[in-house]
Amino acid sequence: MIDTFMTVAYLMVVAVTIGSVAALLQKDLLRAAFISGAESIALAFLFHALLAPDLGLTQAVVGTVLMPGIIILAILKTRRDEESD
Amino acid sequence: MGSIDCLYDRIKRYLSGFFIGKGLTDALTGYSSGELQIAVFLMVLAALFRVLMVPLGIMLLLGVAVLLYNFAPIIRVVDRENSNDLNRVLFWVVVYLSIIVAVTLWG
Amino acid sequence: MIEVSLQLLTFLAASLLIIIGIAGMLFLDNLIKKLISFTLLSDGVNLALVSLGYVPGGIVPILEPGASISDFPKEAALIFGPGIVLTNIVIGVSTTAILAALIIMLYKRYGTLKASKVLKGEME
Amino acid sequence: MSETVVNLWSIPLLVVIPILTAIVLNLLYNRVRAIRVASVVSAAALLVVSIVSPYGLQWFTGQPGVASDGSYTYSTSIFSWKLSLEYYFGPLQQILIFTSSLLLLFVVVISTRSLKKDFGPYVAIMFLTYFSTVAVIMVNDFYHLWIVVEIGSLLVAGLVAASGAGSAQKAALKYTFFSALSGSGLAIALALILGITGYANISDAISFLMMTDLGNMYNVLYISFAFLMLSWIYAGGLAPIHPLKSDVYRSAFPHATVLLQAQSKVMLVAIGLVLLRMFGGLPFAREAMLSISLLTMILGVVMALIQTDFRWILAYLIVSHSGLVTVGISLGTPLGIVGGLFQAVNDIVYMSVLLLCCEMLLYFNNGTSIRSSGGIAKKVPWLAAFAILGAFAASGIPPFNGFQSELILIQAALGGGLPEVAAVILMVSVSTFIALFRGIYSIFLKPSTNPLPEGSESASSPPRGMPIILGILVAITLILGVYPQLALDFLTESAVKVVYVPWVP
Repeated sequence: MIDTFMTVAYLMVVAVTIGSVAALLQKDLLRAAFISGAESIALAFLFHALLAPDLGLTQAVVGTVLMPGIIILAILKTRRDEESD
Repeated sequence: MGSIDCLYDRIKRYLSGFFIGKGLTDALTGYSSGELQIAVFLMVLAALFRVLMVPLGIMLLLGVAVLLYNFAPIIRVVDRENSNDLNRVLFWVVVYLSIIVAVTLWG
Repeated sequence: MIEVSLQLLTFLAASLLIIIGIAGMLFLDNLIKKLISFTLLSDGVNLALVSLGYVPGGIVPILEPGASISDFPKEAALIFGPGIVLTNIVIGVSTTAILAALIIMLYKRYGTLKASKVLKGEME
Repeated sequence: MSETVVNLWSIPLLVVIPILTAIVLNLLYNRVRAIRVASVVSAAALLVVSIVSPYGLQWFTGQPGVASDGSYTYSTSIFSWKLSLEYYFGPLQQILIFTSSLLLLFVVVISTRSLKKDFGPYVAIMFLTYFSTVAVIMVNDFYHLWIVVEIGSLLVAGLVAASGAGSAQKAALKYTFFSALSGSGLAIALALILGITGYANISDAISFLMMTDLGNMYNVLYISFAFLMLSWIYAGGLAPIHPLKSDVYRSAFPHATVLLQAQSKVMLVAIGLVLLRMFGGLPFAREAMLSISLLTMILGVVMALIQTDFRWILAYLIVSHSGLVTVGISLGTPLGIVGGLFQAVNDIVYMSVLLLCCEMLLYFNNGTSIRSSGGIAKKVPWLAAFAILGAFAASGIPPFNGFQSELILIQAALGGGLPEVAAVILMVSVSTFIALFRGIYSIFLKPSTNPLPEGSESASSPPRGMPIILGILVAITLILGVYPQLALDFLTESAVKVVYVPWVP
């Protein structure tokens, strides 16, 4: 049981790293915001694995709802695609 | 003809090349005094190394004097490097931080 | 299979996040991308702080009824890091909000999100 | 066990009144008279509290004190002064808070007169900036230090962006991006110090460092020193950050810049003293601080020399004089620290005189550029007189206060065996004179070349009472110049404590 927990934790470490790179590589800013939100879920799980469940809850709420919400608001008020020139 | 006159002439000629026309008097005062200020400051900074070793201070002082004579109007460089471009500032901050960390860890 | 400790791994992930965040803030040209890089940077700092307080094989630092008080300081994870992280999350949200507001205002004024056009250094 | 822990009544007032006022002003959104009355009354109350308050401590949480052999104790004699989160109000705090309260009162009077609409939130941000100024000088724990520096930098961005120009918004965005970096660095430094020493309280951490041999952990201490130093540079606008900070100074309204420069100088003093108390014994720590200060002084004053706008000249001069403050602190001798603290007080006052004169130029002149103006001395003689007096004070000419503090700084540099530093200080004060009088001559004294059409600038009349405010500030510079002992009495004790008993707040 411990082993599955740790395996998931290792997977989450990989997910956080890949998610952060993937978010910055997107051309579509809205998708980048969503991916950064997904990366926050993995981060919240890592907090849980690192014996800080209260922070896991906070990060889950703030990182997946509030932060991407602010960023999406900014994208909707400006523009969605990245200018290329 | 002493070298001081030559340096001054060069600075003045170079600087007045930038300001032909209306702004000549105003800006030229500031630019030439800024240039002298930077030169003196670099020499003082070189002299400060006498705290570590006296010959090192003298050598650095002479070296700075020669360099200043060669690259006379350095005020343009200072002006350019002080621009408020975010990336340029970040670059200088990274340089600073690495110098501080390196010096304190090594010393 | 070589056993890699979770703490080391999360430290690695945190430093990767911090490096990716700083590199994104330095090299990406889009203001929104810079904003996302900032959130990644603050996530990385949070992860580093939380994993500082981790005790391998420890327990959650909550004293449950019936638990032994004498063993608690040895087993419980440290709470200094998480205490800071809670504040850092809040500060991160408020900074993000201010940055987003400024980006919206600058977009309305200049019509572009390119940092090389908006944040160009101006020479007098 | 009979010893009781007594909290000082005035510290909560100093912290809570600005926050409450800010909330109330936000709610009052656009009712001009109500905002005016509420803000002026509140600022006056803060001024009175800062004058009449006794000295003391305010604690938030308790923790066991650590004894010299590393064991914990709950004895009251230690418990009474070793508590984790605390604020301290002493002589140094009193004089700096008094100065900022005075400036807050003046700035509130001016801004409620000069702005026409939507200024409830704007004045609220001013009160919060004052709060960050007051709190950062009183804190004695790293946790509050970090929070206050973060809040302060966000407020700077808000205050600058409120002036509405495009360049101001750009400056605010750049500054906030950088605050993200340095705030993260400060959080890491805080975590490292907590990890090494186990204490958030600065006094506890210092006594732990003095009692314990860290061994290999010294490297970690150096890293945390570097990050704290980054936030010091950032909060005060020292050398590598000075382009961003001078951007901030020149694109805010000049009356807002009065508060901003007071805030950044107080932060320089507060974080600088913490650095000195905590890391002063490390090799190369003071040298690193000193080199950054020297670089800031020279770069600031050289950039000020080549500007052609009075606002830009002032912005770079503020940066350069921040370097004067930190030179004194980083010399590390009691005399040097006294000089640095005295310079901070003087600097806040005379730069306010110059900035308020700059604010008046926006009413009486067509902008603040050197080239497009002239002949103000004929139109508004009192303004020219105040500007010249302020410039005299800033460049260290005898009967004014700048002279006294620069004299102490030069003496301290000579006493510390560094005559080069004294030479640089002299160069800075002379160049300040040149830079200021380039501006003042062409704006005030030079005969007007292109006379403005009469009445074109009278769209908004200047706030009344401005000569009185400027008069009070100039009088302070004169009094401090003639009787420097008035301020030195407040500062000497703090400086001596920093050097000899650094663990005492």
